[in-house]
Amino acid sequence: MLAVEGLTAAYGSITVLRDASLFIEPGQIVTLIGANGAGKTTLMRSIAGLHKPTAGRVRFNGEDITGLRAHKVIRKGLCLIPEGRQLFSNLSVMDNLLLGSLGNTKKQKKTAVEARVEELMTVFPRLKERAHQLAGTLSGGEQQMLAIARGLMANPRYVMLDEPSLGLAPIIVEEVFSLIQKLNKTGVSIFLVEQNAFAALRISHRGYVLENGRVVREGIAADLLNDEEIRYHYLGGKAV
Amino acid sequence: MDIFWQIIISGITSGSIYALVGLGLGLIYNVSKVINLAQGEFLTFGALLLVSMISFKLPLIIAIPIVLVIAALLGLAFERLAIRPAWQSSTTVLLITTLAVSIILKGIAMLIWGKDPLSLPSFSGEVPLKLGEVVIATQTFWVIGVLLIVAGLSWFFFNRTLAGKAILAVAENRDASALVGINNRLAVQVSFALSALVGALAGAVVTPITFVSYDGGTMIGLKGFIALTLGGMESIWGGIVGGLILGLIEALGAGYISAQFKDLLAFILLIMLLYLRPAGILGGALKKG
Amino acid sequence: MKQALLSINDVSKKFGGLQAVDEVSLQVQKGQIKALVGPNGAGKTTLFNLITGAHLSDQGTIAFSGKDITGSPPHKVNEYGMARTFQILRLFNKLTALENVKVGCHRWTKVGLVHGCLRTSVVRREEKIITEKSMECLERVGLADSAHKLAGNLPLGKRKLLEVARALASDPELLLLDEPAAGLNDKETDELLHRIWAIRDSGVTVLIIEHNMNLVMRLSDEVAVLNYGRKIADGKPAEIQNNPEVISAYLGTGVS
Amino acid sequence: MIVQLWAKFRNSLASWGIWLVFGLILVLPLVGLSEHYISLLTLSAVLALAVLGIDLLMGYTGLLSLGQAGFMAIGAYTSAILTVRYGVGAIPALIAAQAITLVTAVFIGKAVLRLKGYHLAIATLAFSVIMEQLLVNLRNLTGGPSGLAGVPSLSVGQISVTGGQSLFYLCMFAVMVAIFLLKNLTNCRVGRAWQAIAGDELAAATLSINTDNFKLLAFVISACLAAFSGSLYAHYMHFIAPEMVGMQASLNLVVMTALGGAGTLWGPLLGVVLLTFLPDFIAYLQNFQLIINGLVLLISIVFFPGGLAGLLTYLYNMIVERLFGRKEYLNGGGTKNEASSPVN
Repeated sequence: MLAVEGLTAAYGSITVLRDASLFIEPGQIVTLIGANGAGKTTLMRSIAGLHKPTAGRVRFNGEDITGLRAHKVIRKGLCLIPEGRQLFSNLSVMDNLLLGSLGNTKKQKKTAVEARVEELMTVFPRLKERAHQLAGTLSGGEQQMLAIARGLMANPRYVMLDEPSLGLAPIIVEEVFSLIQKLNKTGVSIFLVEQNAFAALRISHRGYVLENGRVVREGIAADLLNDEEIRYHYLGGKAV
Repeated sequence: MDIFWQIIISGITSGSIYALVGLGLGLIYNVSKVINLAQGEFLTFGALLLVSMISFKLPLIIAIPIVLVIAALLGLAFERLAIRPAWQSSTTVLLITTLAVSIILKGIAMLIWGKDPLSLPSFSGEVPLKLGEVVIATQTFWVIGVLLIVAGLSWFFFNRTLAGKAILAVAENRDASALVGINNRLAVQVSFALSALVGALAGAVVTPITFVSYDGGTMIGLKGFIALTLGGMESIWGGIVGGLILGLIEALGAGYISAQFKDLLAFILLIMLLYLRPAGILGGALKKG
Repeated sequence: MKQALLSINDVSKKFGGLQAVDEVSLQVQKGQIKALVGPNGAGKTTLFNLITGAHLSDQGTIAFSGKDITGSPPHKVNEYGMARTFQILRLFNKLTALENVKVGCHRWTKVGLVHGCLRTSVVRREEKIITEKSMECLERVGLADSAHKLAGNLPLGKRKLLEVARALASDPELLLLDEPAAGLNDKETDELLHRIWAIRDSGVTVLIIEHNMNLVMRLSDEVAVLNYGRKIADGKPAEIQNNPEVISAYLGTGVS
Repeated sequence: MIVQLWAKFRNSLASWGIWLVFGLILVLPLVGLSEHYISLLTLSAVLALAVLGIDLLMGYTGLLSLGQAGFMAIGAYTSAILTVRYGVGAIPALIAAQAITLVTAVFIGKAVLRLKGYHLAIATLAFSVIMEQLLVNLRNLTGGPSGLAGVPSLSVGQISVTGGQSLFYLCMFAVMVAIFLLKNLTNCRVGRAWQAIAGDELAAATLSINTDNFKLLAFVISACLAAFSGSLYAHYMHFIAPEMVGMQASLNLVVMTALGGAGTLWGPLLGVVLLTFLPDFIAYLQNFQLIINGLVLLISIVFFPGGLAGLLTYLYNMIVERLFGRKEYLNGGGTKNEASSPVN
């Protein structure tokens, strides 16, 4: 279980996350929605160890991982696939995947790493075709797939995805969402930040709404989905 | 024609030194975005340490590894004591931090080895090799050999080992590298240690050719910076390519135009290149790796 | 039909393989508040950058007050009468709030080197006017009491308003606001709404990028919607709200 | 009431303090300061002009130039060559030096100011090295590596400023005028434009500031100050050699500026004085001098990015806080170092 308790984070003197609490139970998909600048990315970065929170706790499987640096957080089995993919675009697809294996809990044998690459290549056949191309030459959709695959190389039990559908064509977005569901069925818990709120909530168990750095709503995804309030926030007025 | 080959050989020799300094600078720059103005001092220390080791009657085969180990430790200490405290600062502050370190290192060198220039006998005898009319000092082979070995090892490290690729990953995207489990701080430390080691190695092999004194590193460090800028700062290989080109141009300029103006030529070339192609020769075309 | 204040025709911009803005045409009429909305990555900020000269467009023309300004550098664009704010704030953090706004007065002030060095009466008079004008701009966004604080130390909400004040100081005819409400709470957002109305009422035309649809619907006279770099709708807020293409762009196509 | 009075006093202190210090320095020779220290103060004043130029670039406009001594060289050598070789008067020579610098700075500025950060630093440094090399190699004109000796004292018409106190007062006067002008300039539209460019170039441009022109203006003013400093330097030393105005000198000037605290006009002056006097005070530690210089620079730059000026401002604020039990900052709302931009 991943639990965030009263997390507060700031950049310089500017607080962007205030006393945020939420939890993700094993096997669930949980979506966090909210407007731009609400603090979603900061929340994820704080959990993943890229940003030091000023107050609050992050507990992962009972262990306090608050303020642990990112390269150690991934070794606990908690992986962030960041906004905008953040691939190593000057390295090959294969190298990106191999580097992903560094995040494993224990040092992997070469054969184990290769087996894992093979396994992921069957999930993402297009990456196999392009294994020796530079990551920067892939299309947007392929890059997103590679980012996810790179994260999965570490065999994480919990995966956080920050805006995985950003800038992708609708058909690819559907593919990404079905992939997330598949992944979840294999027992991986998912924490999702999405602009595409309704699509995200449709595949989620639970959801949270973040506003101005605070968690203002939480609940079963289906309830949020039918909530006039949420529609109101995203489309304005109640005319829809 | 003989003069031409003589010039080419001398150009490649000094170019190899610039290349080694440029490689070290480029490594640090790409991993930590710091331009290290103390890179030339690594070379000075390598040279002067070797002079001391030899004066203790240590054979080269033992002396050089000791020098390299000390240099690597020096690089680590540099990173820990000067760079890490200033980590969050602006480009200007970081640049001046390395400038301060270069002054301190010069001061230490002066204290230990004095102000007089020192030199060493050639590693394999003073009798030069003659190819027709072209005369080649044996130390030249050492210098070029070291560059070839270092370049080869670097190629292997960055293209064939996961550790090398991890360093390239840090150079490209620090957030992403941390997220896949790479310890960025360790990568920065490794880059400083390797860079100091390469610099010291360059110093060790060049000493028999030129005299080295406590403040001789500044100019060579600058030449390395020019080499890196010529080749392209964003590439690990920029320093090597730029260094060789710089050495050749200097030698050709000195041979065919005027020996007095060889430094001038290098710097004018730099300004012209920055004006025409700020990303350097390799810029964009061939990136990291 | 009267001539539009800002008229964009078939403008496109490609970054690498990504078509960020794709043949967008857009008109802003004098005196109106027009909103530009769309999901993240739809090309709204890129369009702003093309209008204000921060990027060069690959094709198309941009006209302001009937004058072709395609390809003008940013400082010219401001001189013509357009001022903007930024989504990721670009304040001068080491200057005070007042000094930030004073920089905004650059467009209509004249003092040069000689007068500046000697601090002649010309300078003193101009500085007095600048200070008054800047304080007035700070008051217009409600920041008068933060005038002497460093911009970098203000909380996010105030920093956003400070950028608006700084843009206003250049006396623009057209004000471009890039997500001014992002990160503001409901009360601040409501306040912002009234301030933007007041700015419009003072004769400034406003083009605004905003995610907060609630704000957009109340605020604007017209709304244009971008998706994947293309304009998919343009019209009155009520029409936009009921446009099926817009709804699907926003809520996402159903995936079950 | 007391607080208000204090605030008033403090504000006037901030604007008048620098003149107060100048006043104190000006009376020093009258109360019997030794020739030696007067001479060091004169040297500080000469170098201060060049350092003020760097401060304008580095502290106000955010441009890192490592080539300032190259312009000092133009000033020093134009003055020296014209007075020594052609018997031109010191003042016409100085004016000629300024003219040559103006033209050179415009050309160099147009070429290098397109560059940013490290590229600008190396390009300006290259300019400095090129100048040094030219001075070494154009022997017929410059006297080569051994330099030019016999530069006459500065003279205005029949009045000759032979050195000692008169030269001291002249140089101090020059610095005070420079400070006065720069203070005015940085406090009006022009100075704000520079600071805006340092803060955020794109934002500055979207506010009608023609960034290319303003950067060039700062560069040219800075170069002219350096050349002026160079001219005085040649007259002060009666001698000029390439390494006095070479690459190392360029670096030293930047070190002085950074150590003192770029972005305040008075900070860099502290840097100049400290680094001019330090070698004298610790002469018995001669062998350690480089190490001490380096350590002082390292510690001040790493721990006080505002340099000595930042440190003193911090101490001043702390004392005020202790004495009056309340927070009071010159700029309001916290120290400058806290400013950082939010990312989300």
